[in-house]
Amino acid sequence: MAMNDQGRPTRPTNIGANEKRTFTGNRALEIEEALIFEIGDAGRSGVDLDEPTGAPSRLGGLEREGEIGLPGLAEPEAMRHYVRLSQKNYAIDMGPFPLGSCTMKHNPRLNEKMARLPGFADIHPLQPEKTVQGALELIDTLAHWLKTLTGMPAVAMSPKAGAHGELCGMMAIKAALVARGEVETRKRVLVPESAHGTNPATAVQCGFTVDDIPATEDGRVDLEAFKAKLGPDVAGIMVTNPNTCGLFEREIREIADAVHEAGGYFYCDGANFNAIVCKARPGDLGVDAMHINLHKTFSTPHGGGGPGSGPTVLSEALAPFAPVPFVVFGPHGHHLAESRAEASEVVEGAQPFGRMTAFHGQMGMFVRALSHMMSHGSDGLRQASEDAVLNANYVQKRLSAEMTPAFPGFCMHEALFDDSFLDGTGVATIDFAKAMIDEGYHPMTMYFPLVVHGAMLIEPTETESKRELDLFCDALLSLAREAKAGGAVEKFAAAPVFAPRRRLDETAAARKPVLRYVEPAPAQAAE
Amino acid sequence: MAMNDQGRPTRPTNIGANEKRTFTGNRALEIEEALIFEIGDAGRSGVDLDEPTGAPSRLGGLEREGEIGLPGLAEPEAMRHYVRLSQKNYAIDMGPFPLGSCTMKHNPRLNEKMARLPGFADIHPLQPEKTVQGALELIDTLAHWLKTLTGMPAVAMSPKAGAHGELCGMMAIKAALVARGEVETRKRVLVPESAHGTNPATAVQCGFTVDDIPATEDGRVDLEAFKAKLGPDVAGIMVTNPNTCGLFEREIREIADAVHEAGGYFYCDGANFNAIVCKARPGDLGVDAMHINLHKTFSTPHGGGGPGSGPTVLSEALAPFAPVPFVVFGPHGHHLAESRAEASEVVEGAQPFGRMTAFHGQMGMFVRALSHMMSHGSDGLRQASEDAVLNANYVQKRLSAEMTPAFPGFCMHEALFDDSFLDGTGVATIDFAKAMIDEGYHPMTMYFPLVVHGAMLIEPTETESKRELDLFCDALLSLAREAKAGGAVEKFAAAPVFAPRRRLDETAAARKPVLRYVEPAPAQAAE
Amino acid sequence: MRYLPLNDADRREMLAVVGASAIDDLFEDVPNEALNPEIDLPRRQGELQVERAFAGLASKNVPASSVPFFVGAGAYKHHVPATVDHIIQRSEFLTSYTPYQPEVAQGTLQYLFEFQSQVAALTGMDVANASMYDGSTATAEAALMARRVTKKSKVVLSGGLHPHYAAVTRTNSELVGDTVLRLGPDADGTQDLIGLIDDDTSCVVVQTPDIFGRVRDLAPIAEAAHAKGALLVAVVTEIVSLGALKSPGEMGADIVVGEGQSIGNALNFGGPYVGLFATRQKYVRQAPGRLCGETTDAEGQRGFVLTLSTREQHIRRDKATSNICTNSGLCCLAFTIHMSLLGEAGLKKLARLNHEAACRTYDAVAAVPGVEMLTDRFFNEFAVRLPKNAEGVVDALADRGVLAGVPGGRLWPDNPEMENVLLVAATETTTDDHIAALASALKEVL
Amino acid sequence: MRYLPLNDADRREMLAVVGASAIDDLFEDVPNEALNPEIDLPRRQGELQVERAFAGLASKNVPASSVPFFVGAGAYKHHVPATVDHIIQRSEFLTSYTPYQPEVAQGTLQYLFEFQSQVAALTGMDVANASMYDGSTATAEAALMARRVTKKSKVVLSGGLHPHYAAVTRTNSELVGDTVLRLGPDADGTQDLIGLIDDDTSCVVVQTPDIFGRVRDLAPIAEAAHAKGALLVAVVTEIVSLGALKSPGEMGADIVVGEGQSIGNALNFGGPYVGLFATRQKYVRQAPGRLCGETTDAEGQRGFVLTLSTREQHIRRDKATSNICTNSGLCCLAFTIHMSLLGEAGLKKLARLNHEAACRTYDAVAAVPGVEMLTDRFFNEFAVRLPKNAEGVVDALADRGVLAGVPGGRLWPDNPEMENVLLVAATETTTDDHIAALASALKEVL
Ligand SMILES: Cc1ncc(COP(=O)(O)O)c(C=O)c1O
Ligand SMILES: Cc1ncc(COP(=O)(O)O)c(C=O)c1O
Repeated sequence: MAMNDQGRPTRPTNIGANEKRTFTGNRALEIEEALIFEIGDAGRSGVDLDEPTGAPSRLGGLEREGEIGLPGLAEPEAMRHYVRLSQKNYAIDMGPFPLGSCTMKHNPRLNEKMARLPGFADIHPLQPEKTVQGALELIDTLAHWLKTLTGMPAVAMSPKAGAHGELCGMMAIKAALVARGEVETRKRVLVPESAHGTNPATAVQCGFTVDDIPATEDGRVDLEAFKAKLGPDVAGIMVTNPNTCGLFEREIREIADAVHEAGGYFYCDGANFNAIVCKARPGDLGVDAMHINLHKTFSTPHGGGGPGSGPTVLSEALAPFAPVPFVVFGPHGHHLAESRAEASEVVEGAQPFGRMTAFHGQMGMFVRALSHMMSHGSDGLRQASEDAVLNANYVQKRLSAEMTPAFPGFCMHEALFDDSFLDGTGVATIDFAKAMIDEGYHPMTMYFPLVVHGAMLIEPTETESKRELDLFCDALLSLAREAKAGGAVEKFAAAPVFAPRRRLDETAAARKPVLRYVEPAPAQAAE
Repeated sequence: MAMNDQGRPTRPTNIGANEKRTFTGNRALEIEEALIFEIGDAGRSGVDLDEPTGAPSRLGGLEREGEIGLPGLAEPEAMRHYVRLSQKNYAIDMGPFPLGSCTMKHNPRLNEKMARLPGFADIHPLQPEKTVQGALELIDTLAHWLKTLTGMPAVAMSPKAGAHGELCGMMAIKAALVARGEVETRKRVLVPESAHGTNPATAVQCGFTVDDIPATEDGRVDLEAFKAKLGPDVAGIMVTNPNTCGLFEREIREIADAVHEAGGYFYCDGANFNAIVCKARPGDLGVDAMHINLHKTFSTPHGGGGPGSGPTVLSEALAPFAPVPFVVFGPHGHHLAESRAEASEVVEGAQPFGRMTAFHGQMGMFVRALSHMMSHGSDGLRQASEDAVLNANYVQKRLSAEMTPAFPGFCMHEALFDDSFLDGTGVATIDFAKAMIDEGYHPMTMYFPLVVHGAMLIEPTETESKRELDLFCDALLSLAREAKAGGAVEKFAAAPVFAPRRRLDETAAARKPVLRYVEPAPAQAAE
Repeated sequence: MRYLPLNDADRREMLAVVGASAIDDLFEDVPNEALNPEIDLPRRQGELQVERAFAGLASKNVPASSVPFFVGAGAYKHHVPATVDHIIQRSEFLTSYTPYQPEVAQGTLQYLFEFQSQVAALTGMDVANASMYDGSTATAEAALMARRVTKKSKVVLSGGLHPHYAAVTRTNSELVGDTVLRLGPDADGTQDLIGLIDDDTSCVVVQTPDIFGRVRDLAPIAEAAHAKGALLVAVVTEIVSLGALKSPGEMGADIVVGEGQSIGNALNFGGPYVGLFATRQKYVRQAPGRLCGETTDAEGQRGFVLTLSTREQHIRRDKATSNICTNSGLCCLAFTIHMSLLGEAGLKKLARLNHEAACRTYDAVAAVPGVEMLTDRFFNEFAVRLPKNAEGVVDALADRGVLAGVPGGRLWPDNPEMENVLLVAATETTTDDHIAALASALKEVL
Repeated sequence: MRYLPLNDADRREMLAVVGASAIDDLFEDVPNEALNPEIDLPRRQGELQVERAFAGLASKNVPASSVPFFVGAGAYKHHVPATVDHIIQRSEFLTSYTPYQPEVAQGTLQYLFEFQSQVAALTGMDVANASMYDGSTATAEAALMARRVTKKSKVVLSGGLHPHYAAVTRTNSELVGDTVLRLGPDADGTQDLIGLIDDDTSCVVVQTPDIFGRVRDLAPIAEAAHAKGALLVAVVTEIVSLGALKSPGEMGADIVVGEGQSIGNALNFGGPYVGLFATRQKYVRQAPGRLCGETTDAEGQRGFVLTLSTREQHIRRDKATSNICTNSGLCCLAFTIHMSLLGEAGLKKLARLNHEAACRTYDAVAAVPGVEMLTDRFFNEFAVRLPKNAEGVVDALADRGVLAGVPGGRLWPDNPEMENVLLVAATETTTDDHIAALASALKEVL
C-alpha cells in the first residue's frame, strides 16, 4: 500500500474502536519512521571525504568484493531519522523514571561537557604516560573518593559495569582462595533469593556453584538459615545491601563475621549504594568486595542501556589480587602498572588475578562521576542519600493509602509493594504498570525481587521534587482506586493507548526471531 | 481542582467526544507542563554560587528592597521543564517545514560546533584588536564570499536580521540622497503589492512614503504601471527577487534601468536569494542594495524566531555610505573602522550614514554561515540552489493534480497555490493547513502574498529528499481529495486533533491581553 | 554533498516529472547573459577540513576565560550553566520557526511568555516584549516609541549612555526627522540632564549603571520628564545589576530597555545578543516587536499565542510600530533558562558576588599610583583616569596576558579628553589572582 | 545544592508525613556505630569551580588532534561528524534506560535493530547482538560461547591477537577451567596455528588485521578448525578495515567479535567503547548479551522488543549465557549514526583513505635508515623493528611533538624480544605534514 512505497511501517490491521487515522500514519508531532534500510541506499552518504588517489593497495589480495549491504543517508535525512526515533522514548529528562534498583537520577550536563574536553575525550589509552598525566591523576583522584566513601583500602577501576564489577570481586575471591590453596575445596557461593540475576550468573561464570539463602518474613537474609549453610566448602556470600527489597540488612555485621569465621568472603552488591553514601561505609560493615555502579549512584547517564562503569572496592584481604592495570603515584608522577610482573614490583605483595579489559576502564564515565562528586562534595552526597531515602519513604507512605507495601516499616531508597491490593480486581501488576505509561510515567520495576508476589519496586531517587512525587502518587492512587472499583479491566488490559506503540507481541518475537533487517522478497516489495 | 495543586494547567472544560482523559492530563510521552511561576519559588535555585563576604556595598544607596518575583528551579526541574516544552514544538529536524519565503532548511550541527569554539564564542567585542585577529579575518572572509556570490563591491555586516538589512539599505539610499541634496524632494518609495510587510514598514521607518505597484496577471511587477509611477520625487524601489510569488522578475534589468534613469535606487529584498546562489548575481542585474538572510540562505538556525543576521551588499553608488564599523586589512593586520572620522581616513571617500548596532554584528551567525559556505563550496552552493528550485517545481507539478497553482509555468524555489481548488468545499485555506498538522507537517505560508486569494506558499528547500516530498505530496493530495469529496468540513474545521493543543482563541487573546504571569487571586489559588 | 539528499537519479526523474529537459529550463526567466556566472570561490570541503580551518582562525583569538579579564562596557563575561547551552541546542527549539502556528509551537510560546514575565518583573514594568535585536536597537526603538506616544520630536540622550547606543539611536531618530540632543561623555557625573528637558522633548534616555559604571538615581529625572510630558527611557546594559539595584520601574521609568546578554548568553564577539524591552501597560499598543499572550484552545486548555500583531509589519505594513520581524528568539530562551535556574535568590547572590568582585578590583586599582578613580558608586564596573593614554596601557597589559578593560579612545575615538579613561569590569568569574595580576601589571606599565 | 529539588521546608513536611522525627529515624537499621561516619573529602562546589578544576587536569594531557598522531593498537583516531555527538546527547537517548518497556522505548529499540543489522552485514554473519562492553570482553565471551557450543575446553589464541584481548580471554576462560593456549607474539607472521588445533579445541581465536597490522586470510584456519569440530573466532579491532577487506564471515568464521570505537566514538583514553558480537543463526541461542527483534503491537503495527531473554541473567540467573546486563547502548547509537551517515559508499571510501594514508606513512618510515618493516600486507597500521628500544624512541619523539605509535614494550612488557618493535597507525586524519614530521623526527632520533 501507499505507505510502503515510502518505506513506512505497515499500517494498523485492526485499529482500535475510536482510533483516528491519518494518511501518513503520523499524529501531528508523533511521526512514524521507517528503518534506515528502507530510507537509504548504498550510494548515498552524509559524509564528504577527500577523493582517494587510487594508489595500488597492499591488502594481500584480501580485498572485499561485492556489496556489504549498508544504507547511507544524507545528513538531513539522518538527523530526522534519529530525532524522530528519539521522540518515541521516555527519559528521565521527561519525568520520573521510578525503576527500582536502577537509580535513574538526573544526569547533569556539566558532566557531559567535562567528559568532552579534548584533554579527556581525545587522548589515546596507549599514549606515552607523560602526555596523559592529567588523565592518570583524575583516575587516581576518583579512586581516592571511592575508597574514602566506602572506607575500603583499594579499588579496581577496570570493570565496565556492575556485573563486570561483580566478576572482578568474585575473581579476586577466587584468586585469594587459590593463594590459600583452597580453590578446589571452596566452590559454593551463597546468594539470597532476592538477589539480582547478575549475582548467580557471575558466581557461575567464576566457576562457583550457587546456593540460595531464603529470606525472612521481613525481607532480609535469614541469618539462621544462612549460618546453617556455612561450611568448609563455602567460598563466600553475595549480599546486596541495601537489598533489593529496599531494606538495609540489619544483621550485616553478623553475616560478615559468620562468613569470615567460616573462611569465606563477603561480596556486597553495591548497586543500591545511593541510599547510604556518606551515611555508612561498607568498609565498616565487614565487606570484602563491592562494585559501585557509577551509572547509578554517581549519575553517569544510562544511555538506553549503557555504557556504565563498575569500579570495585576491595578489602585488605583481597586488595593484593586486584587486576591490572592500576595507577600508582611515583617519582616520575602518575604511572600505570600494566603487567603482573610490574604490579608486584611497584606494590609490595601484589599478585593481580589478571586483566579484565583492554586498556584502563571507562574513562568517560570516570570524568562524569568525579564531576558529580566534586559538585556535591561530601556534604552534598550525604544530603543526596538522605533525600533519596526520604523521597522513597514519602512515596511508600502516600501510596500505602491504596497499595500494599511488601514489608512493614521504613524503607531505604526504594519502596517495594506486592500485588495483593489488586487481588480479585482482574488487574495484574503488568496492567497496572502499563496504565502508568498513559499517565506519563515510566513503569516501576516489576516482578522483581522474586521473593515478593507481583512485586512493584519504586525508586524515586533524590532528584525528584515533592511536587513531582505528589502528582505521581495522586496518579497511582487514582489508578489503584480505578482498578479496585472494577469495570476497568479492559482499560488496564488495553493500556497503553497513547504511547507510540500499543503492547507488543513478545511471544511472537521470541518464537520466530527476526534479529536483523532482510530485504523483503520482490513480491512484497512490489505490493 | 487536583491539577492546580500541582501547578498544572487547568483541565479541559469541554472534552471532545472521543477524547480519552488521563488523571494527570498527560498522554504517555505528551506531558503537560505548568509555568515556572507555578512550579518554582523565589527561594529555590539550580545554581551553586560562592557565599558573598557581606562587605559593605557601594551602590550609592540605590539597593533594591523587596521581592522581584522571579521563581527558581533546581536543575533537574529546569531540565524537565524545558525538555517537556520543547516536545510541544514542530521543527525542521522532525519533518518538512514548507514555509514559503522562510527557507527552512537543514541546520548542520558542524556549524553549531564551530560557533562554540572558545576562540569565537568567548571573545569580547571590545578586546584589543591584536587579540581578535582571527575573528576579524573571519568577518573579512565572509564578506568576501558574500560580495563574490552577489557580484557587489561592498557589504555592510552590522544588520542583525533581514528587516535590519532593509533598514541598512534604505538608510544608505537616504544618505546618498542627502549627499545629492535631493533628500527633501525624493520621498516616495515604490513597493509591489506582493512585498513582505517589512518592506513598507522599513521605508516608512526611513522617513519615506510608500507607493504600491500593482502586479501583472503572471505575478510579476507591472512594468508599465511601475514606469508610470516614476518621477523626480522617487527615492527608489524595493523589489523582492525572486519575488514572493516564487517567480523571477523577468524584467528586472528594465526595472533597474528605469529606476536609475529616474534618479532613484534599486533596493532588492534578498530573502529569496536561496533560489539563485551561484546561478545569478544581483550585481549583474542592476541592484543597488540587497540584504541576505544568513538564517535562510546560509542555514543559520531560525531558533524559534531568531537570532538572524542580514548583511547588506551595496553598489558602487551606495558603498561610501555603509555604516560603521567595518573591517579593513592594513599593515597591522585586520582592523575595525569604528567611527565616521576614522572610516573616511581608512577608506577614500567613505561617509558612513552612522551606526546600526552596538559592536560589530552577529558574529555567532557569521561563523555558522561561513562554515555552511565553505562546506558547500561554490559547486555545492550552485547545486543547492538548483535542487531547491527543482524540489519546488516537483512539488508544484505533483500537487497540481488536485490543487491550483496561482500562476502558470515553472516556479523558482517556492510553489504558490491559490484556494480556488477549495471553492465550494466549505474548507478554507486555514482549515486545509491545520489539517496538515495532524498529518505530521508544519503548514505552508498562508494568505501571503496578498496578491493571491487564500494563498498557500510552499518552499521545500534543497534539503528535502524525494522520498519526503513524495509522502508530503501524497498527503496533501489526499487532503485535497477529501476536502473536495465533501462531508469533511467538520474534520477540517476541527483540525488539528493530535497536536498538543487544538486551535487557540486568538481573538480572546487580543481582546483582553494577558502578557505576563500574574499570581492568581488567593481565592482561585485555594480552589 | 552531505547536506543534499537528491542524487543524480532523483534529479533526472524529477526533471522528467516537471517536464524540463535540463535544470536550466527552470531558470528560463533569468536573463541569459546573467545565468551561471563564473564564481571564483573554493569548492566543497569535508567536515574535517572545515573544522581545521576554523580551529586555525579561532587559535588567533584570546578567549576571555584564558586570561585575567576586565572588559565590559555593554557585554560581560559571566559563567553560564552547561544546562543552558544544552537545552537551546535541542532540535525542537533550535530548528523551529517563529511560532505562527501555535498548536505546534507551544514550547516556544510558553517560554516567551515566561521570558516576558521575567523581564517585566526584573525591570519593574507591567509588560515586556519577546525581545529586540540587542540593547542598542531596543534603545533606538524606545525613542521611536516615545515619539509615537508623545507626538513630540526631541530626543535627549544622557552623556552616560553607551556611545554605541547613542549613535544607533541618533541614526534611527534623525531618519524620521527628530532632533537628537546627545550630550558629551559624562565622565565625572556632573551633567545636568534635567535642564535640557523642554516641552518638545519626547523622551530623555538615561543609562544606569551608566557607561562609566556609575549607579544613577532616575527618580528626579523621571519627575522632571513627566512634568514636561516627556517619557523617561531607562537603559540597562548589565542586566545582572537589577539583582542588586532598585528597578527603573520603581524609579519612574516609562520604558526600560536593556541588553540581556549577561544572562544565558556568551560574549560571541558582540552578537547575537538579546534586546530587552519593557513598558507600562497603557503604552503596550505602541510597543515594537512580538508579544506572546495567554489564551485557551478549543477544549478550554490553557495555551499561548502571538498577539496584538496589528502593531506589526506583517499585518500593518507601512503603519507598523516597527519593521522588526526576526528577533532574538533563541537568546531569549537562553536568558529565561539561566534566569529560572538562578531564581530570585540566585540572581541576588550573583549580583552581590559581581559587586564584591568589583569592589575588590576597585581597591586594588585605586592603590596603583597615578590612577584617578572617577566614581565611588558602582555595580560591577567603574571608570578610572590614567596618567597616560589608556589604549596604549591596555595594549601593554595585553602583552602581559591581562585584558584590562575598555580604553576611552575605543568608545569616544574623536574625543581627546577621553583618551586616558579606562573602564574596568569584574564579575563572579574574577578571582583574587586575576585582580592581583591586573594591579601588578598596571603598576609596571604606569 | 543545585541538583537537589527538596528544600528544608519540603523535608520537614515529608518527614512529618512519613512519621519520622528526624532523617536518621529512616536509617534506624544501620548499626549505630557505623552511621554518619566522618568523611574527609571536599565540600560542594559550583559549576565554575568544577569546570576550572577539570580544565586544569585536561591541560596536562596532549590531545590526539593537536599533534601528528600515529597511535593505534586497538583504538584509532578518526573524524566523527558533529551530528553524531549532537544526537547521542538528546535527552530521549542519553537519559533513558534499557528498553524493557517497549511501548515507550521504540527509539532505542529501533536503533538497536539497525545496529545489529549493520554489524551482521559488516562482519558477514547472520546475526549480531546489541553490543558487549568492548572488543576484549567480547572476545572473552566468544571463547566462553564456543565452550558452550562445542562442549570442549581448549582455547587456542593466536600470537597476532592483541595482548590485552588475550589476557582478558585467558583470565575469563581459566576461571571456568578451560586450558588456554596462548602463543607468543607473531611479529614475523610465521606462526603455525593450524598445527595446534586438536580434538579438544573449542575455538581458535585469530585477529585480522592482527596486532602487527598484518592482514590475515582466515579461510585455511576456518577449514582446519571445522575439521576438528572447533569454532573459528575472528577478532577485528579496527572495524573500518571491513570497508576494504573480505569479511570474516566470507572466510568461514563462526563468531566475529570486534571493537567498534572507530565508528562514531572518541578515543576517551580507552573507554567507553563498543564491543561487537556476531555469529551464525544456528548458534544464536548460545550468544551472550541483549538481542533486539522485530514484532507487531496490538494494532498490528511493526515494533521492536528485546527478545530471546531466556539466555540472560535477569531471567535465567545461574543458567544464563553471560552475566552481562548494562552494555554499551549509547556507543551503539554513535556507531549506527556514523555508519548510516557513511553508508556503504562512504565506508568503502573511508577505508580506502585510511589504507592510502598508511601506505604513504609506510613508505616514509621505510625510508628511514635502520628501520626494518615487519609486514607488507596491512590496512591502516603496520609494525616495524627499530635499531633501539622503541619505548625510548617514542618518548623522544613525544618531546618533539610527535606521537609516533605504540612501542612493543608497552604491550609485551615481559618480553625483551618485542622491545624494539613499534606499531604505527594512520587514518583519514593523517596529513602529509604529519607523515613528514614523523619521518624527520625518527631520522633525528635513530
Ligand atoms: C542489584 C543489581 N546488581 C547488579 C546490577 C548489574 O549492574 P550493571 O547493569 O551495571 O551490570 C544491577 C543493575 O540493574 C542491579 O540492579
Ligand atoms: C521576503 C522577506 N523579506 C524580509 C523578511 C524579513 O527578514 P527578517 O525576519 O530576518 O527580518 C522576510 C522574513 O520572513 C521575508 O520573507
